[in-house]
Amino acid sequence: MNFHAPSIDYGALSPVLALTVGLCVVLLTAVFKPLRRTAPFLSLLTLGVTAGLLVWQWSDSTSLVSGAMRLDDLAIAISLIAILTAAFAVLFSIGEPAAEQAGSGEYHALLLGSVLGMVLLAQATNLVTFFVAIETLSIPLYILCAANLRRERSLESGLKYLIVGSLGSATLLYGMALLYGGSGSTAFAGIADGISQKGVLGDPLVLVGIGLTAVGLAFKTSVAPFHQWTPDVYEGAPTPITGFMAVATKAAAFAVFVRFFDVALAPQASEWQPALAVLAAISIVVGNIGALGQDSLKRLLGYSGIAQAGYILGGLVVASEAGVNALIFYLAGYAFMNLAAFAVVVARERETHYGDHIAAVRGLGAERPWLAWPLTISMLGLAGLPATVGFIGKLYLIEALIEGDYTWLAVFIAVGTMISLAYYLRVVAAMWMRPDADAVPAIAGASPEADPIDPDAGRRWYLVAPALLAAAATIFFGVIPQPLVEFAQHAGAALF
Amino acid sequence: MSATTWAWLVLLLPLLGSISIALGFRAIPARAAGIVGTAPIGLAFACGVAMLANLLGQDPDARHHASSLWDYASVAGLDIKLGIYVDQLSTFMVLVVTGVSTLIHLYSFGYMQSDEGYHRFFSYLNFFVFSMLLLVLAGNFVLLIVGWAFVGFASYALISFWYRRTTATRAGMKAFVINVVGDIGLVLAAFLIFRELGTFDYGAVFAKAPEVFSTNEWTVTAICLLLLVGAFAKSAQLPLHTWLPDAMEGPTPVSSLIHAATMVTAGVYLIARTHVLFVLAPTAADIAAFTGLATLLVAGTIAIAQTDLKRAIAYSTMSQIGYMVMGVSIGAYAQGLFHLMTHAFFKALLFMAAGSIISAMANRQDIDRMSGFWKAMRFTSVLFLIGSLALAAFPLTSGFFSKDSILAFAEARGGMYTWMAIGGYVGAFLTAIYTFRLVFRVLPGDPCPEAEHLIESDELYHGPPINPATEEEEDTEVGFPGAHHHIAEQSKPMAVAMAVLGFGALFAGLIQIPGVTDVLFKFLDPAFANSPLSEVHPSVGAEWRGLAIGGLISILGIATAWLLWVRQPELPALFRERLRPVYLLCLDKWYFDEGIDLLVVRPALAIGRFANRTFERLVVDGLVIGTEDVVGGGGRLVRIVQSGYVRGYALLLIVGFAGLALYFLLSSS
Amino acid sequence: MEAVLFFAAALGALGGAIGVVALRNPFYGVLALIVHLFSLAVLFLLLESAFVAAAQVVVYAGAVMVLYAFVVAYVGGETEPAFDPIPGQRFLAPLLGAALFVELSIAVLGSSLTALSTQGPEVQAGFGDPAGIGKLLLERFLLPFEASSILLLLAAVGAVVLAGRRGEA
Amino acid sequence: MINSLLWTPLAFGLAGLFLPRRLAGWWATLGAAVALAIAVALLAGFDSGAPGLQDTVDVSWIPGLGVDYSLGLDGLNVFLVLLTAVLWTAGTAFAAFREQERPHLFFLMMLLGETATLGAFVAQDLLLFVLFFDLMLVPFYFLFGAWGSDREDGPTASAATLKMIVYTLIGSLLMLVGAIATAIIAADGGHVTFSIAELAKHPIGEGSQRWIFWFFAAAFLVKMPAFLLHGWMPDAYRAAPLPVLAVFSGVLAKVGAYGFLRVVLPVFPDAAVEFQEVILVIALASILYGSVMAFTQTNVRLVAGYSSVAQLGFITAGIFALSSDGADGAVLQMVNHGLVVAPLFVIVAILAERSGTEDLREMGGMGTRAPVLAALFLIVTLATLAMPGSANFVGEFYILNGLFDSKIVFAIVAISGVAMAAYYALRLYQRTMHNRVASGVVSREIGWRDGVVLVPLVLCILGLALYPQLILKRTDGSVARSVAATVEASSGGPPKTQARTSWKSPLACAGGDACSVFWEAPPMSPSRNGSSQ
Amino acid sequence: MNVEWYVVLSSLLFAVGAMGILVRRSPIVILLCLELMLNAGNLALVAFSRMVGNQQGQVFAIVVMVVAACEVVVGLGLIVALFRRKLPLDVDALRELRG
Repeated sequence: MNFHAPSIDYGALSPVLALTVGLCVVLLTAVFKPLRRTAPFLSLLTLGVTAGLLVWQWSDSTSLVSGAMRLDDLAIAISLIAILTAAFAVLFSIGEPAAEQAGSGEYHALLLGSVLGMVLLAQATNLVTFFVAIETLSIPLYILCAANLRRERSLESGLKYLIVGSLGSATLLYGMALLYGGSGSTAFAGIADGISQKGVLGDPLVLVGIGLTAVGLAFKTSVAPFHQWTPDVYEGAPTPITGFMAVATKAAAFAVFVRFFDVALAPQASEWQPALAVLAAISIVVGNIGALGQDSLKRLLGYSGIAQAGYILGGLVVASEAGVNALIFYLAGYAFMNLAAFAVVVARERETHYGDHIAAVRGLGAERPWLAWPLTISMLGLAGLPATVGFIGKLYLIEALIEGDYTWLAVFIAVGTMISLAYYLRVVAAMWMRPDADAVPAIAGASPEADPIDPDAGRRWYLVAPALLAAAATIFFGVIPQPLVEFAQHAGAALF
Repeated sequence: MSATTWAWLVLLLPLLGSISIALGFRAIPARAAGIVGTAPIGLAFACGVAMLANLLGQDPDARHHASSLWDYASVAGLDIKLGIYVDQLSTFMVLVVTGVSTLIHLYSFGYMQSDEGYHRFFSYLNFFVFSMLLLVLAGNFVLLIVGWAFVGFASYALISFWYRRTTATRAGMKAFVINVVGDIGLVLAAFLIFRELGTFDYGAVFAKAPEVFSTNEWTVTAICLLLLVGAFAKSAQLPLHTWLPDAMEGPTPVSSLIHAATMVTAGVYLIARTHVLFVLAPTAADIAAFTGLATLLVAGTIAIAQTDLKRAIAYSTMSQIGYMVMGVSIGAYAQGLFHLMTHAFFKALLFMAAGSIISAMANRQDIDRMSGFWKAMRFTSVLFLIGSLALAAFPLTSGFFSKDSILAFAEARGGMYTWMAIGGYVGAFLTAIYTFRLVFRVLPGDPCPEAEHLIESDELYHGPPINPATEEEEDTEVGFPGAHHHIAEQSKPMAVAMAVLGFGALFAGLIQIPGVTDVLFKFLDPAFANSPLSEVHPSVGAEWRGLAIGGLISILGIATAWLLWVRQPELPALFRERLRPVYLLCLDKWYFDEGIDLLVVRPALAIGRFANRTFERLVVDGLVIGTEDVVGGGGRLVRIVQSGYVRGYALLLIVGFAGLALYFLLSSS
Repeated sequence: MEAVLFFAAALGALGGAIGVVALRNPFYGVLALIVHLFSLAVLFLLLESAFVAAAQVVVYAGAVMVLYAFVVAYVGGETEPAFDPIPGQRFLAPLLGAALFVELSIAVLGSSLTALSTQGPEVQAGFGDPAGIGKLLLERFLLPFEASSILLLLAAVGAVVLAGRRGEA
Repeated sequence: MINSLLWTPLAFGLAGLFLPRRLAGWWATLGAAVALAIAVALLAGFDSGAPGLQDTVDVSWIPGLGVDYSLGLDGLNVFLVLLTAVLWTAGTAFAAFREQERPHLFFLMMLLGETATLGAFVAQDLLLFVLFFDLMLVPFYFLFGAWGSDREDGPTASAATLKMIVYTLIGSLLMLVGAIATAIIAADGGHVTFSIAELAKHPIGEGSQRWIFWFFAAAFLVKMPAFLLHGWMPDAYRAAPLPVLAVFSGVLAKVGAYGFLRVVLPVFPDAAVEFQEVILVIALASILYGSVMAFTQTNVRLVAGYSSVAQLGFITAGIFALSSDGADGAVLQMVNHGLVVAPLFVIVAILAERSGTEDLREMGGMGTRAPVLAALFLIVTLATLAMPGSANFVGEFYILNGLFDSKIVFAIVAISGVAMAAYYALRLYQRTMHNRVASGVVSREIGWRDGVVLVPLVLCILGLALYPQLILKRTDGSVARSVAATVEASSGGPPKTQARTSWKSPLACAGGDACSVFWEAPPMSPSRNGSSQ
Repeated sequence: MNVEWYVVLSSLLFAVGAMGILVRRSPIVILLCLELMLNAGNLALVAFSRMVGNQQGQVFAIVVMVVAACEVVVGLGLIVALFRRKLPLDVDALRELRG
């Protein structure tokens, strides 16, 4: 029988290939004992190469492997964010007990696998690719969350993530099935045409399909009310992984969210816009009030992540180019701010007995200014105070929202930001100000689960340098945002 | 040099004196400070005279000049310049003020010598003179207000001069706040004037007013009433008078300069100054006149009952100012000012003498303790007597002519003003009684211990320093009265000052004997020529008739006083028994303090307490706490839902799923 | 004939599903699932997709279920207690399930897609047979296909990481 | 020039981090002084005649969002800039004379605060303004929280500060939304610009103005703070370190009032006219409530704090008289109030050192041995109560005169605040300096250190008292331009002038709807029109 | 038989699976229920593929099977790990993380 191999643009595919190769190489190090220690280095190398290839592909947009994927600036931008985050995660993982537990090679291989999933997801233009990619992204994360096998919390978070995550995927799948049925195609473009041509605009089948896919994606981006896994998993997972999830997963998921809704489902925009707007509002409220009074920093960041997801979703809701630009910009800024924070959390939970309890950063300003400043800047940035990228990001989102006639959502963002100050500044206060009355937890050192203490983790270059770098970026792009704005505009232009 | 230049000098000198003493309070030795304080005032008086001479050199109708240094605050149509206005009226006031002040400075030079706050005292005193001159020389309403308020502040500073006496500081506060109320009246008046006439400048205002306003229209009436608020507050007219008696907490020279001779007459000056407006608003003018009448009667009755020497004199001041206010309000401008001048003389003198006596009493002021000073302090007693005679309008003394000139004018206007004249005579009778009550209680009789001590050892009696008002122990360092006291007999400067004033009190009247001499009115009248009332002129005969009645009444009054307090001293007690309510009414000053306390102070404090205890807690904090609670409650809810049961999460996920699906089903066509 | 087969298979699938949900003992649950899977395979056949049906039987019934069986055997399939600690979950679950079913069915039945109420177009021979699917997998869907292989690799690694003995070291 | 003014403080602050601890304070003071010098130079070069902005800088900052980095001086802000520089110099010096823990951070935050505040004053791009407006809070959050004093009977410093930040940001975030909305509505699909001047040229539709106005008003009123929105003030004031409080209360409150003049009146004229009376009611409430609270407080700081509430009430009233004399007065009064409240807090600090307490009831007689301190305090007090002859009086006189012309009833109510001011200001002075010497109080003359800080400020007060025209002359033009829009907007409304005969005294009218006609300005005689040109 | 029969059946299966996740506490059974839901999805895909007459749906279904297998593998791995740590095989017992 006749078989035509599809034409493949290997240049455009090169990042994916590089990542895959790197993944396998790293995996091999697990086999040969002497190479154990090289895994982090090799991973960084892989990520570097991939990033390089992506930059090389910047600003040309090609459809790959007969429409399975499309490498455009949006994909590249998101992939770069994911890779940057992964690189930070690798650094954070040096000396991470979870990595020891799982075996450095496997650990990093899984990490790279997840990155691969993200890179694929960012480019996916086809339901099948979409589904595979999102699973490639998630399944390694399920494992990594549980990687610290000695700690029950780690396992618990893994299992919870797996169960709820698979439920999400199943929902997503069913939604895709309905859309496929409605449009008769699995390609995004095909779906768009199918919907608008077959006269099924506003057809219940299609709409419910949209609803289900929305649920699945909202779940991945931890938008309320599909957010509940977030705080638990964030708290239970090894901190480097939490940082990775908090930023990269969100970025990748939003990438496909945008692509799917603004391309494939564009014809139905008027129906799904209000629904998503409501979701955004809900998660702004839930995330912000949930974060109040949290003592675990990771949990706090988890809730704040929910709120931020709400803000970001706003950029999607308006379904305009400005919206997408704002979304990308915010994601980038969000990456910097969160990474700075997580670097500090990692350092402190390794050098104090308090784990990620807020008490771990008490008096940090005097004790470790080089950690205190990054955390401070990151908190102020997340709170959207001026001179940080967070402020510009909010400004960008609000501008997009108002242009898209979603002023009420803009007001929600403003209100949410006010509430968020209460918990972000609480962290700042803990670092710089006289300890107020919140209780100091019992020292966790005694329990057998406890990971070993590294008394000068706070001075390790691989934690301090990333923290400072991210903080610096937060300030820099807060003062000179134009480069990042252009970056975002390029990425956004790819869709419209 | 032109009149205005002299005027600027008049203004400048006291200011320089005040500042230089203030800055050099460490460098300048005590006596020098006295000199540095007194000299500028004397010079100012000299300049004043020069100013007068300059004016006299001009045609009577061209005797008014304006001059301004720089734009004080003039944008957006407001024309507020740093300008002065010189005419007969202001010149007259300048002369009275600087003249009396010079003497009182002289007096203080001796009187305050042993007080720790010597420098401060002279600095304040000079500042007061400057403010007063600013008030009378100001060329527009804003600057008038400035001078007005400065005077108020100076009076505050001097009342609470012994600032560690709680009584003194409280009295100061009272005076200041009431004066601020007056200021507000003026400010509002100024606003109204500006809105109607578009200027603050005297010249422009008085020129435009007759064109713009129709007689008795509400605006001009309102303006005048507001001006009256200011005038009454300063001049202690009902009901804004309550601060004046308390003001006696200040050192005696202060009482005699500020609270007798000069400041309190500012109201009179104001009415005279703005007579153009009052002519346009007769209603307001009559209200003013009646208030003056009421004040002079009420104050008179109160004065009879008081036992505190200075307070009694203070009430007499009120009532005398009542005469002046009445006078200038009914159009007897020159007459009113005439009385202002004579009153300045004899009342200042009276206070000085009283101060001398009080020193001898070691700061006690209760007349029940006093007697026999005629033997102890002859000089003081004589001048006290002179002052009292003038105050009681004893024939041929200055008060005799000035007071009666007002009443004669009132009679001449006829109508209800006749009744005012009658009221005036009644007041005169009271005046004579309470004045000589003081005389007969203090001077004759056998000496009280303090006086005794003075006679025997020719030394002043030194009791332990106490606050006469509260009888509480004090010490004598800064913030309290000094250790030694001084009396005219022992201090040349005091004696000189009193002698000069005594002369004035006796003979100042002679410049204006009806039908004989006409110095003052001839000078002043052109300034009021534009008032229709300047036509009114009591005939010489009528004036003499009035003088006769006045003299008779005065003598009658003195006789009555003699009967009550010398001849049959038991009678007053009898009256107190029989007419207890009336007596109490007078003793308790007609309950004005209590009334104000009830109507203003208590409500204000109550509101404050409410705002503080209730409103702030419930509403203001409530807003905050309420929001916090709502948000916090939401947070708790979220954390409860975050139960840790993964199946629970799945449940919520599916609920959301179902909800979303439902929405889309509903929105499907 | 086809209808009979459909209903039989449908009943089997449904019965299997309910069995999975209802049976207390995980082991029986696994068996119920196998029934369910086989009935699904039949349905796939009825839908002209032979290859999928085959894969269903081989992959699931063959591989996955065996894995289940092993694990259940390993951890011991004790029956779970009847008592439910989460208040309300018991009631809400069936209600929600019903709600989902109703909503989805409405979506399907209410749809204006005429094709739904047909048997589908006539398809040429070889529709859904291994050749066709394979061709599609290797051409159009090459990338997802490769990706899923990497996914399998990762899953395997994961299984090793999690279940491997290193965990206790 | 203006750039160097803006960034000098921050530059010094950062450089200061690398100096030894004991030098940090002096270095910071130097920085503030340099900024002051530049500000004076700017004022010297300021041409009061020229219309529009001067010393402008205008470069595109985020072209993607239409945000420009544009600064400029005009009559509205030139003196506020000077005020900021003066007060910061004084405050920094005062702090430098005293031992601070963690001095590097402290003075860095001080100077960052100055830069942010200056930025808010000179920004001519709406978004830049909002940015600096929010940025101002950050340094003060640290200064209040980390160097503030905890209270055993109340919230800790950090808690009080958190309250303040959240409270004050409520407004500013809404303002951010409002600002963006304004620009986008104005752009109407075209090129988005945030330039205030541009936005003022063609105001947006009344409907949008209505809600955006309140977003801005919220921000500004909270910042002042105005009545009912002052909930954050008592705790924060009691927590704050006094040198910081001096500049905070002296300058930051003014930014709110300034915002009304710079942004609200020109950009939302119709809304400003429509809500004039609402804002005036709030202003009156602030005056009365602030005064009443001020004379019932026993904590020295709060007396000053609530007095500021009242003062800011006056300023707001002046602005919303919507007449150029009212606004003139408002600007003048902003400077005056800054000049009196800052030394007031410095003095409070000195008194607290001498008495070991901040409770009025436990003070007294402190002037006995300190004539110089007493004199300085007295001058400040008199200025605070707007003694005629002080520039404060001129300010209030203009404000009330403007108000009197437009809304006579409001003016008459507002003026009662003057009397209360006299009471609480004098009360503060007497209770501390006069009366018997309280136990535990040492009456000591101030040293040259405090003198260096206080005397110049007092000299500024006296200087202005002699020649307020200095400010009025330079502000009048810009102020007139700023209120012009509202003036014409309101003249579009119901005619204000009835026939001169047709109406009676507002004093006579009983209130209620019968009065409504008198809320409009009574007529002016033609002679006024003639002369006011 | 019309396609909609199949789809309705699939939705029924989907609902049953979802309900199972909500009511069962043994992680193993929950995994089984996830399988049910995924298979429901598969059935829908295949049915639609039949309906629209292209085979993409079937390919999708096969990929889904792979994915499902992976999830099972990982899930079971987790279960084993839990079992090794002597933790109860009951999802309700795992609630250290909450709030």
